[in-house]
Amino acid sequence: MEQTGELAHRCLLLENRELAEGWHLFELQAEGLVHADPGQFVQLRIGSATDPLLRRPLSIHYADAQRGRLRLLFQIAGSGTALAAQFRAGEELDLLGPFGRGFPHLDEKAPAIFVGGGIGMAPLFFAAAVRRGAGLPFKFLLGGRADAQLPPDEYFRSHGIEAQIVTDDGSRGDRGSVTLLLERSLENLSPPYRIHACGPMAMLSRVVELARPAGAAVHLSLESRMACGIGACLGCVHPFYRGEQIEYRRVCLEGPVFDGEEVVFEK
Amino acid sequence: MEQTGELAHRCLLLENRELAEGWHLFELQAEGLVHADPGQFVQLRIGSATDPLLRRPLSIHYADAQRGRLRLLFQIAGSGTALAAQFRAGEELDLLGPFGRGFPHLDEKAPAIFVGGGIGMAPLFFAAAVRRGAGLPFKFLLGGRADAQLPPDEYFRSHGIEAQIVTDDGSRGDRGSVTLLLERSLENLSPPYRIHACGPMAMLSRVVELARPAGAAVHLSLESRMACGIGACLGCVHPFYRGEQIEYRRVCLEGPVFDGEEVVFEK
Amino acid sequence: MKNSAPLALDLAGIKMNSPLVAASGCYGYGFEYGTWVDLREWGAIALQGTTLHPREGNRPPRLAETPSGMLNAVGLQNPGIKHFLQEVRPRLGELGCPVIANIAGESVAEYRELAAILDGVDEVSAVEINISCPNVRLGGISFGRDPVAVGELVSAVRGTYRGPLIVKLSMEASDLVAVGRAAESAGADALSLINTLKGMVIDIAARRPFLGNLTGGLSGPAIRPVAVRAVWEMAVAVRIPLIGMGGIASAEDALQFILAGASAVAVGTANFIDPHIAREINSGLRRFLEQEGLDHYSELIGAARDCPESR
Amino acid sequence: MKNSAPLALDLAGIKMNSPLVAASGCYGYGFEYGTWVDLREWGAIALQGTTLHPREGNRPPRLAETPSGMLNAVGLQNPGIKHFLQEVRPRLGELGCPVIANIAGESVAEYRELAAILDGVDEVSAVEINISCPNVRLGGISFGRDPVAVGELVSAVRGTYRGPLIVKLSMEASDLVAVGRAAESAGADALSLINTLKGMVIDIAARRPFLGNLTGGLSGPAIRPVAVRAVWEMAVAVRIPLIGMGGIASAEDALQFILAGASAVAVGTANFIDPHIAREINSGLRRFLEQEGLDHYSELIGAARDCPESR
Ligand SMILES: Cc1cc2nc3c(=O)[nH]c(=O)nc-3n(C[C@H](O)[C@H](O)[C@H](O)COP(=O)(O)OP(=O)(O)OC[C@H]3O[C@@H](n4cnc5c(N)ncnc54)[C@H](O)[C@@H]3O)c2cc1C
Ligand SMILES: Cc1cc2nc3c(=O)[nH]c(=O)nc-3n(C[C@H](O)[C@H](O)[C@H](O)COP(=O)(O)OP(=O)(O)OC[C@H]3O[C@@H](n4cnc5c(N)ncnc54)[C@H](O)[C@@H]3O)c2cc1C
Ligand SMILES: Cc1cc2nc3c(=O)[nH]c(=O)nc-3n(C[C@H](O)[C@H](O)[C@H](O)COP(=O)(O)O)c2cc1C
Ligand SMILES: Cc1cc2nc3c(=O)[nH]c(=O)nc-3n(C[C@H](O)[C@H](O)[C@H](O)COP(=O)(O)O)c2cc1C
Ligand code: FES
Ligand code: FES
Repeated sequence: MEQTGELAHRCLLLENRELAEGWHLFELQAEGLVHADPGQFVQLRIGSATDPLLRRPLSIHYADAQRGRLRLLFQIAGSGTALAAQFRAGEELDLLGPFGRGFPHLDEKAPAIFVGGGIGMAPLFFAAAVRRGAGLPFKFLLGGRADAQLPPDEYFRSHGIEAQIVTDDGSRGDRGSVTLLLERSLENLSPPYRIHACGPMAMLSRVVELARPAGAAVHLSLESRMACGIGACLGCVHPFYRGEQIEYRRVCLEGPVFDGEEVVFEK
Repeated sequence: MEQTGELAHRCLLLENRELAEGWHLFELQAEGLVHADPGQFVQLRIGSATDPLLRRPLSIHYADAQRGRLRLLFQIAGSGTALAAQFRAGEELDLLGPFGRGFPHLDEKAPAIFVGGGIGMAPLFFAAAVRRGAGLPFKFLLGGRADAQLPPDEYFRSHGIEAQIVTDDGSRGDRGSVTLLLERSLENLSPPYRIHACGPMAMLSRVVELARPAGAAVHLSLESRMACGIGACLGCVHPFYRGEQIEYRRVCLEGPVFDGEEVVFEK
Repeated sequence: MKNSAPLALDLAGIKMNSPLVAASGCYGYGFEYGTWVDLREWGAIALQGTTLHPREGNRPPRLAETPSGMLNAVGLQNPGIKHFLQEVRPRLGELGCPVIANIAGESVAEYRELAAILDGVDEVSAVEINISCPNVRLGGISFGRDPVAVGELVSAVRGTYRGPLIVKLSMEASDLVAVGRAAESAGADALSLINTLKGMVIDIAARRPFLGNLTGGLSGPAIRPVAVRAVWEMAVAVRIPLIGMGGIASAEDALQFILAGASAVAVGTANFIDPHIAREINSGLRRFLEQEGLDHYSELIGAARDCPESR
Repeated sequence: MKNSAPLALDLAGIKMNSPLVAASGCYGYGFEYGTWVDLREWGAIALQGTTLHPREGNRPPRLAETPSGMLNAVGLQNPGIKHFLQEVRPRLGELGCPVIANIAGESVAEYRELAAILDGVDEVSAVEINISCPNVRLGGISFGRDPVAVGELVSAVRGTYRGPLIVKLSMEASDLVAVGRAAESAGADALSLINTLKGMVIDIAARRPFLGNLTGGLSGPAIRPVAVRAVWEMAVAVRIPLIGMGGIASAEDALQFILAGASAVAVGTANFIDPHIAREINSGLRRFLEQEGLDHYSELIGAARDCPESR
């Protein structure tokens, strides 16, 4: 989408639901944000005082343009998200966005494979829903710690997403990691296809390795500490290969979605 | 009361009612605090983050020892009280106390005159209710800006307090200041009696002046910025006459109620 | 300094519509925010720091949140002055408000060279020399600490740059007021203060400093009381105007600095929380002037010094 | 320093059950909080500052809240050493934990006299000399700034006081590390850091500084990153143990200072928010040791320095 129009949005919180253990789903009235692309994010303000000071970046989890509704899905990771989890329906939230560049090529015919690690599924869900809406083929692979720490199957199904799920303890789906699922999927699939992934760095690194022999394009949504979210503070950079060289790029502006082959993984 | 037992109290907020424009009445379940004396105060924590950092001192407005209930009444004065006004029934509030020394001689037979300026009535209400409960005589004089900026008459009556009220604009009672009411009351009364006052410094100063010719004892509840509330930081001091000398005393520990003759008023 | 508009000023030759400056390093080259907000609310924009050669900056993580503040350790990542002249300069006209170039060198010679290059650049209304960046190790010499060194540096730059010259001070100075006086004597037209305070956060789980650079610069509301005090002390020590900054996030905050003696104020970290902060502060300042029945904000500069105790 | 209990230590001769110290000026004489809380949670209590002669302190207001911090300008209000010996000393035994006397003088001679008096006082386990109070004008001499002056002061006190001698440093120092080294060379047994940062709040409605004393000392979580950095820098520069402080309000905060190199930590402002903070932090520290499978917290002192970048 074009970056025009309003940046600041005050959005009514319609519902705050605990979708899984420690995962909160916000349903917002947010006309100004519903035309965002999958993979873009917003910056949520937590409270009106100066602690916590910075906004928190959250991916757009789902947008219903017709009803002007936006969803955010987040996991309690620290003090900021713990405070956000206490927001109640009827409150107005203060959002900036949409920021960043989302997943590319979502309108392509070639199948898309979405690979999510835990809460990393948040932006992928939106991307999958868009492909589903356009009648384009995709797979949705998701790994989690345990059954209770993932949204119920019904949540995916009600959006026409058939999620293949594995858990560390085998309490839902097979026991194992989502990259095992990916390995299996790739065996049954021949190129061209595209992989879109979001999750912990170790998982993302493995996804890139698995895709390489097949020559599949991989796009990864990265996380980083952010201040401005807009490209101005140079705080959120991550290292990337540029030919032989390594350069820092801003996760907020050049990303958060990047070509997996260019991402530098080692510390 | 003796300062033993618990200092820290987590109290369920049963109700947050806007009793007058910008005045909030908290009804709390607070067994540990209901034996406090009128004039004592608590320190309320606002939020769990570090801004606002300090607690806010609030007088005990009313205690119902039988039902274990405590009331605080406060006016929105700045950012801390504005945030406190947003607390909702069902939340647990974090209080310390009770702190300080309250109004003396509340059990005496001689009539007591309570003189409140605006929100200064908060602790006086409790003192009056105690005398009322003991069947001891008192007058309750209150000045405010306008009708809407004072609790409704009914609020006083339901506690057996017949409040004489004046307002700056005459929208309730006569037009004028509460010290005018006091002047009139003193004309009709002969010593001994005791005056207990709380409100703006200019008003308190006038109360002391008016009482002096009559030789009436005056006790004033002072305000001050506080950090510890417990006597340890020496932050809340106010100057007092000690014979010819002036010395600083801690409002939180030696007060907040002081002999009016000893309070230094000039800047 | 006065002008018909209540917030307009001429700051050492920079014609500003408002005393608000976008603080260096917090506003990129202006374009990043310009996509979204009306930049004409700013009296001037201080661009991110520029060095002679490109710098890749410090390794991430570069940011850490702290109570009412944040640490940054960007390390002056920038494409260098050559790129600046070729790619940034031609677009500066779009911004619609005066531009202050912020420069940092690794030696007096580098500062001089940078200033000499900018002397010919019309798009730049003033040069701010950063003698204080706490996140870069400049071969051991820390210019900002010593009044004599600062005097020499400013003299050198003054010799090559004819426009308004602003010196941005470091709280690391052994004696802040002495450094400010030295800068003034050496020809500075204005002083900016304060830069970030050097700070650190330890990641207790990893048992190591959180930032890639180990230490970072503390900014935001947490440092405001220190910054107001610095402005207060400097205002009696020098005659050149001060640009006060450090934790400003509202008109009330800006007024604290102005009353303490700042002629202009800069906003850094607060942009990250509210990108429309300049508009907010300007209208808050105008409201305050109206309430107080004042024609121009300059009547407030240093007015807190009129209290009896401060004489 | 190690002991069978996981949090016990011998800090330069002070036998402490926990590395937690109640910071001077924030805990009165201990009795104020002692009415309410179990003081044995403290490793030691640093008493409020004592001077030779009684001091009435600064005029109010003495406190101002700032973002995640507070300013205080108490101005060393205290009844003087004579009263201390007569009224306070006999009661110190009640506290149930080691007591550190914090002293401030207006001259080297006054510091010496105070130290000499305390040399005979068994109830006091150590003396902490405050060379750094930002709220008192001591006849122009600011001891805390200059390493040479600090060296002389500490030598003088060392000559009269035989117990553990702690020097509390000021961030106003021209060069903090140099001051710490000077104190060590002159015979200090430990260093306390940091004291408050000098700050100011302007009351914009009154158009004057808010505090009666104009400026005050900034404490609380706002200054924590600055304090952690100061400990980090000092820990490599001296061999004597450090008592780290500045904004500590949780076990995690305390661990930051310990990992940076502090042997003990002090808690000031956080007591005002949570009077049971010592209990909270002690149990948080014990929990952390268990989680990490450590026997004694001293294994963590300075452990953040083991990361590759800091070598
Ligand atoms: C583009 C982007 C999109 C994201 N989308 C989602 C999402 O849809 N759902 C979700 O649950 N999480 C998402 N995150 C992560 C989320 O922003 C962090 O979990 C959150 O900021 C943590 O804040 P906290 O105060 O709870 O934790 P803290 O106590 O601050 O820290 C806990 C952890 O969160 C990380 N973190 C803290 N602050 C930031 C910050 N400003 N930016 C990035 N990481 C930070 C830290 O690395 C730390 O390990 C996204 C992050 C980015 C960059
Ligand atoms: C013993 C005592 C009992 C009190 N009882 C009541 C009461 O029952 N009802 C009521 O409405 N108010 C009461 N107050 C006043 C109340 O504490 C202040 O209005 C409140 O702290 C303001 O906080 P704020 O954040 O809203 O305002 P701020 O924005 O902090 O400041 C607004 C004004 O409040 C004053 N103030 C701010 N912080 C403090 C502080 N820590 N201590 C004292 N004053 C402060 C300032 O002087 C300022 O003028 C009492 C004060 C004291 C000392
Ligand atoms: C991310 C970031 C980067 C900065 N980079 C620079 C810089 O390049 N040059 C400079 O002079 N100051 C730099 N600063 C300091 C700011 O200009 C400002 O002095 C400081 O942040 C205090 O203001 P604030 O609290 O409003 O942010 C930077 C600050 C931040 C937060
Ligand atoms: C109200 C107050 C009074 C203080 N008085 C003293 C003092 O008398 N002597 C001293 O050495 N430090 C004094 N300090 C500084 C503290 O001991 C401590 O160094 C500082 O507050 C930082 O710690 P904190 O952030 O935990 O409060 C005082 C601090 C406060 C808040
Ligand atoms: S968060 Fe500021 S540049 Fe990305
Ligand atoms: S508030 Fe600390 S002594 Fe009164």
